[in-house]
Amino acid sequence: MDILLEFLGQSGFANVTLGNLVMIAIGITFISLAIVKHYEPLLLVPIGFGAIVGNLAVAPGMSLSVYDEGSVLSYLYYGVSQGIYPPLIFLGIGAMTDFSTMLSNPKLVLLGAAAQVGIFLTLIGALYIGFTPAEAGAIGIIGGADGPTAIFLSAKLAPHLLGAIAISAYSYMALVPVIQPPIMKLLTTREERLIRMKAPRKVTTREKIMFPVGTLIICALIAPGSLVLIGMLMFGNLLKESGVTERLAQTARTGMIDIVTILLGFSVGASTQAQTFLTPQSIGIFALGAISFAIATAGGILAAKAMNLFLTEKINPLVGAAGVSAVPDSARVDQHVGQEEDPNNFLLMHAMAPNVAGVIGSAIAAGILWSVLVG
Amino acid sequence: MDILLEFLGQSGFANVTLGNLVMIAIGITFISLAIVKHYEPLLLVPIGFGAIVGNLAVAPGMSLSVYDEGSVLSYLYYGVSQGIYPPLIFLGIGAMTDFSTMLSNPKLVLLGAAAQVGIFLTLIGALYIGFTPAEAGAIGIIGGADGPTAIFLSAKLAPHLLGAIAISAYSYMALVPVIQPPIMKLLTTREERLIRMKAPRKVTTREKIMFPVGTLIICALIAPGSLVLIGMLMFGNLLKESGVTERLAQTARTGMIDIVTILLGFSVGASTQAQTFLTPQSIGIFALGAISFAIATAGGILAAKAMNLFLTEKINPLVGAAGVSAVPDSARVDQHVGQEEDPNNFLLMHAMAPNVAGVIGSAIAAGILWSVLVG
Amino acid sequence: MDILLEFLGQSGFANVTLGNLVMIAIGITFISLAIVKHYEPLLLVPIGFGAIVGNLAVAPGMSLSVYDEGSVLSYLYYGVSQGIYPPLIFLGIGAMTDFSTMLSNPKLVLLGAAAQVGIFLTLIGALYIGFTPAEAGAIGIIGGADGPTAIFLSAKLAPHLLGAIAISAYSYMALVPVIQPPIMKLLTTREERLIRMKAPRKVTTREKIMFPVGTLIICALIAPGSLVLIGMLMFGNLLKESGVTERLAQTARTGMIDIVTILLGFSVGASTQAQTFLTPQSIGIFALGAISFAIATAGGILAAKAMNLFLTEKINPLVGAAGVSAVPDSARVDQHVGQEEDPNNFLLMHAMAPNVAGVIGSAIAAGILWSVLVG
Amino acid sequence: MSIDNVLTGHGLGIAVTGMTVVFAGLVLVSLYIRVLPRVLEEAGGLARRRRDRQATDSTVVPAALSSADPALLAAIGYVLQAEREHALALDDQRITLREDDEEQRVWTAIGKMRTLATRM
Amino acid sequence: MSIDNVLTGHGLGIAVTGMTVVFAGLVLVSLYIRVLPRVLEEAGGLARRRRDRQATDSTVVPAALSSADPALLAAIGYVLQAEREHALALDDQRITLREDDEEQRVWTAIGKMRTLATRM
Amino acid sequence: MSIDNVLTGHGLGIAVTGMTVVFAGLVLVSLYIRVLPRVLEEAGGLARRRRDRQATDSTVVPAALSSADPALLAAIGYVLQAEREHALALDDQRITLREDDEEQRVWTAIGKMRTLATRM
Ligand code: NA
Ligand code: NA
Ligand code: NA
Repeated sequence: MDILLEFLGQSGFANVTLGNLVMIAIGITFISLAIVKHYEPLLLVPIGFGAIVGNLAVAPGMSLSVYDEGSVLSYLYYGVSQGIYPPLIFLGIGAMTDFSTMLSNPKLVLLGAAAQVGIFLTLIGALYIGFTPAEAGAIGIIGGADGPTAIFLSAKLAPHLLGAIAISAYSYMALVPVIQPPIMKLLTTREERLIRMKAPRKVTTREKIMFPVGTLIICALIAPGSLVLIGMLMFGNLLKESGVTERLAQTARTGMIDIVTILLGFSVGASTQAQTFLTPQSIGIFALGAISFAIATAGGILAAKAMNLFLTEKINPLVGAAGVSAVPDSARVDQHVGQEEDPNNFLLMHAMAPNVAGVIGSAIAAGILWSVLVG
Repeated sequence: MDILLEFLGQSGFANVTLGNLVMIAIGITFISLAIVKHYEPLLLVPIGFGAIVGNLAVAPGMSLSVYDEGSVLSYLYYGVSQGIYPPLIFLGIGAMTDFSTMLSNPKLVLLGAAAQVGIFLTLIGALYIGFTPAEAGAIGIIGGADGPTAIFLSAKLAPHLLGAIAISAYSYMALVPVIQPPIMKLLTTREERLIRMKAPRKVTTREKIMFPVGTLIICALIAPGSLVLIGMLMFGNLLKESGVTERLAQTARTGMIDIVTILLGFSVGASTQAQTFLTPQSIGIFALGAISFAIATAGGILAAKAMNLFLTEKINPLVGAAGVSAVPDSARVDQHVGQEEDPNNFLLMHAMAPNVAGVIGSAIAAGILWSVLVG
Repeated sequence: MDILLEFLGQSGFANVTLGNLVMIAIGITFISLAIVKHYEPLLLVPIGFGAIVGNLAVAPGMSLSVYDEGSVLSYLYYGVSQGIYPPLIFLGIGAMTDFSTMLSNPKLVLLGAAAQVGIFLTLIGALYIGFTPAEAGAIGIIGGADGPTAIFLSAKLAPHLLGAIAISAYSYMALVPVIQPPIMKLLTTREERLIRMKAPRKVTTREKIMFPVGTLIICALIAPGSLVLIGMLMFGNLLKESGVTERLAQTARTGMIDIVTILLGFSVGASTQAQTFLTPQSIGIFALGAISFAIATAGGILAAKAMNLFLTEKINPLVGAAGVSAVPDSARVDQHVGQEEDPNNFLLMHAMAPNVAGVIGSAIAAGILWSVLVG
Repeated sequence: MSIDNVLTGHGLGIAVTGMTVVFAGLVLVSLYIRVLPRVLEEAGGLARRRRDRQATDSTVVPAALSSADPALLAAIGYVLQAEREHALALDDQRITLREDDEEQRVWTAIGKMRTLATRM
Repeated sequence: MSIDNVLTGHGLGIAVTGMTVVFAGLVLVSLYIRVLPRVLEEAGGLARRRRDRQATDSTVVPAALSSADPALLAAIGYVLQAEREHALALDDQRITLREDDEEQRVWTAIGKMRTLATRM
Repeated sequence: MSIDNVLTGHGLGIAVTGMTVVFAGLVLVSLYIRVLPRVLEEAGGLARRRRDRQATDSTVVPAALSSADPALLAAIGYVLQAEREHALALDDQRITLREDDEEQRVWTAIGKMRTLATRM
């Protein structure tokens, strides 16, 4: 009888807090949004389920949670805390990304740079609120709209905020179809939204092969901290484009990225224990994250409008919003908003250029923040 | 010449013991059973070959075996000794299991609980023989008829017995078609074996989606130690049923579980070095394991007969035997024995309900034993 | 402004040396050879790209390179430095290799032994030049013409030379079609090259199943150090031939070997930082490597000629050259050279026998060197 | 070998606790899955309309057939199985773009996006 | 909450540095990919002859179609997509033997080598 | 550079030992695979009856064809190859249920079990 009572004292009924129940509810919400609304299901389902598991991992004296040494979850979380999973995700993304539209639209690359202003203004905002510089840098990267990059930088600069930053980044990425359209309509005129862009030119195989090598060298020289992320992204892309390593590219973009996605999503979710997650800091992070996405969107649009002052072939400023990354949702939102004005205007292929450039831009920004702010 | 002599001193001819040869013969037997009899080949082939390798890893002064620090086998074994592989196997199993039959037969779930009596009676038997409580718990779990669960719990409670427990569990799981039928016939009448059960009702997608989430919460609250195993099982199942994460489920149930199965089977096999495996303890473990399976089978059948006292729609007590787990062999045995009496009686789909419930039951039992017996 | 200047001080422009640029150029050359010439693309592309990444990982104060503790690359390199990747590659190779031709030509196995003379003569040469015995052993293994074996042994005997040895081994394996033909023509007469060999007999499934088990036992008894490599090779082959574990074999030869190949190639490449790679030692290693390949080729051919003195059914000595391994390039070269004399002479299937025997021979040689030279 | 070992090791207490908790857990699971369809039924008004297209029935053999000719059963089972595997094979190719409207056809037209669609 | 935090944390300096470097990086990438086709054009004489067979164009929809009927676009896109996936599926099976000549047919004839072809 | 290094490092001893052991190992392997078919032949009475259905021959080109027309050889090789790959693709789908009897058809009829069949 003693054993039963003692056992019950360890059970979840005795140890789960209200905060844990809140987090479990949030996990269920994530899963529901993924299933019902189809928001980023490949991430929200693992993160949501991980959050449920993590908030049930509260038995005293048992090694269960990601923070308990020797627990299974702690081993799975190791790839997050050491920043190993994000580059492997980037490998797979590189192996599935066709950079053709960007290669045929070099000037649209600049829109992917402009949108990174969200990162740095958010950093200033986070400093203002009282976060330390390292924390502020990690929070700013939410504006990069790139989950793996956010996790990678948080692991380096502010591991204690990693859960909140990752959840914030993925939440807003899932909400891109909700967040971006009003800002896009606010900052553009109907005439601008009606602009049609010239179809991109053909891109040769040789260009596609030389692109990853050159881009890696440029980015790594200018921002060494971006080496691992961009290195893996470009490595994956070279495997895809080389024409002689298709079987490696195929594995990188299927089995390998799937395995890493499962482990990353689940263990990031499991790290959101109420005890460390439900803090005032997290609320600040979520607020700053929303601002960050808005600024980034505006930055991309305004940059497009600014470029139009000098260009004869005008850019539809809607594609600027795709510079935030959040590939490919953000580009699809551009297309959608554009078609509200003109159903025959196909912006998607144009929007993909700033979209993928934004991934590179965020990785460079992460590299800078890492080298400037690290210990 | 000195070098040659010295080298020969290190060679296998000088160091392989009779015990090693016995273990190698056992490994070959496992492989033969898998190939000729088709007994659990996905496990017996890796375990058998691993046993051959492990018992050849005996050169003094070289770091070869799973027990030698820094050896390749020790790295592969790490996933066993830290209990990492079993939850990943459960992830894949969840992603390949259809819980429909269980969802449409809630009362059959209880049979999966009753069969766990094998675990706890075996624990008492093991204590009686002289094993420590922790060892006894790990040995009892053999009656759960679930390889990953047995490995997970042994790694926590009695790592020094892990090899014997795992081999015992997998051996008897492979022998389910031999062990169960006599017990089933002994404990049931011909009339009982002739009972036909009503076809299960339809199960909706929504039920299938809500099942893994609810089940996880219930099990983890009541037995926190089962969190990781049931968490992964239900996570895999949610990936399968959500309808929006099929590519992750597909990888979890193919490439990912295959890789983990290869590594787990091989390294468990390699851990069975004669020097640590051929002990009187191992003989005790095998004897207790056989008893455990028999009791579990009887427990399931008797529980079904007991339930029939209160039910108007009778349960065919044969399906109770499937409560031991050993999915799906045990359910197939039920079908087979039932058809010996009535070739048109299809028990299989009914037997799957206690069968998968038994997996959950064993994981709960493992969670309880872990929390009661650890440290 | 200070921050910008400080940042620039960390950037690649300030830290990349001429040596790094040379290595980057070598990396690009590897990739080009793979794409244009189709030389071993599955390895040269990852190694080449890894070399570019590794030589850009030079920012002071940041943990980037494979040699920096805690860096992502260091985690990926762990599988190289601990010798974990090579056995996993061998698992996949075993699962894709059909040993039928060898099983039907037992005497050709000896040619795979003879070619290993390249390993041991190179060891003597390396000692002569001034390398330590352990280093000399690791360098000698280049003559085994087997990348994973070379990496495995170097990790054990001379980790500081691993990059140079691996690059040398893979370079010469890629250059087999250039290196071998002149030696083959020099050492054989036109009459010898015209010899036609009898078609091999049929091989039964049972032979194929018993082959991996027996071979493992023989090799591990005689050279315990070869246990892990040959164990995994034969394990993969048993998974393939057993007929009951096809899904495991399929994963081992696709997703699993692809993932390991990506990680191994990339991280071996990334270990070739100019700072540790561009040394006089490396030049010595490359020179010895070339000699090693030449001796191995000659050894195989001369052994075939020697055997012909005793045989009534003559062996075409060209197939002796395949004993170096470099599967399957080396066997294809034999076929090609043979067809220059007689377009209807199909040596390929005969050459595969010494070719795969050479893999086993090199692994045995590695096992011997490990046990004789370690510690 | 002694009954003392069992008593010292709290064998009976553990066994009773264990079986109690295992039964408690599976009884709760059993109740949960028994209650689930009714709860979904009642709470389902809103959700049902939204998701009617998706809610496909499971492939459980319907009651009326349960005592039918085994050959017929086998045939039906085979077809269900085959269709399911076919569906699975297709699923494998499926991506996570929303599949719900006009919009989709346009994405397809572009023929560029597919590979990016599953991006994180 | 204070502007002092921003100043102490070098917030402005980091932001300016950051945006400068990000722009510098992407401007360089932009220039690189703008220059790339011309460089390849000029340097390509030799390489082009060698690799004419390989250089296939990307599947970007040609300019003339960009304002055409969307249904047509969709149809073309669909076909391109389907062909590409088909090619991918085949690629999956492809191995790394050199595919360039007579020789190849012979290897195939042997029917033994395929599995070894992707060996390290 | 000196021969002393070789002597001090036991270079010759290692080389001789090495070649001896490598040859010993591969001679044993060679003997093993030479003896194997005869042993199986003799010991195979019992096993052969049991496994007759399974023992398929390998796809080695039979002796009579070895000097035949190369085009014929190529054609045969191609067919063998294609069949083998087809078989492989099927294998991929195969599961580990015993495939030996009536029983099997029933399992298939249920259409539920397949995914569980490869469970541990
Ligand atoms: Na971005
Ligand atoms: Na069980
Ligand atoms: Na070799």
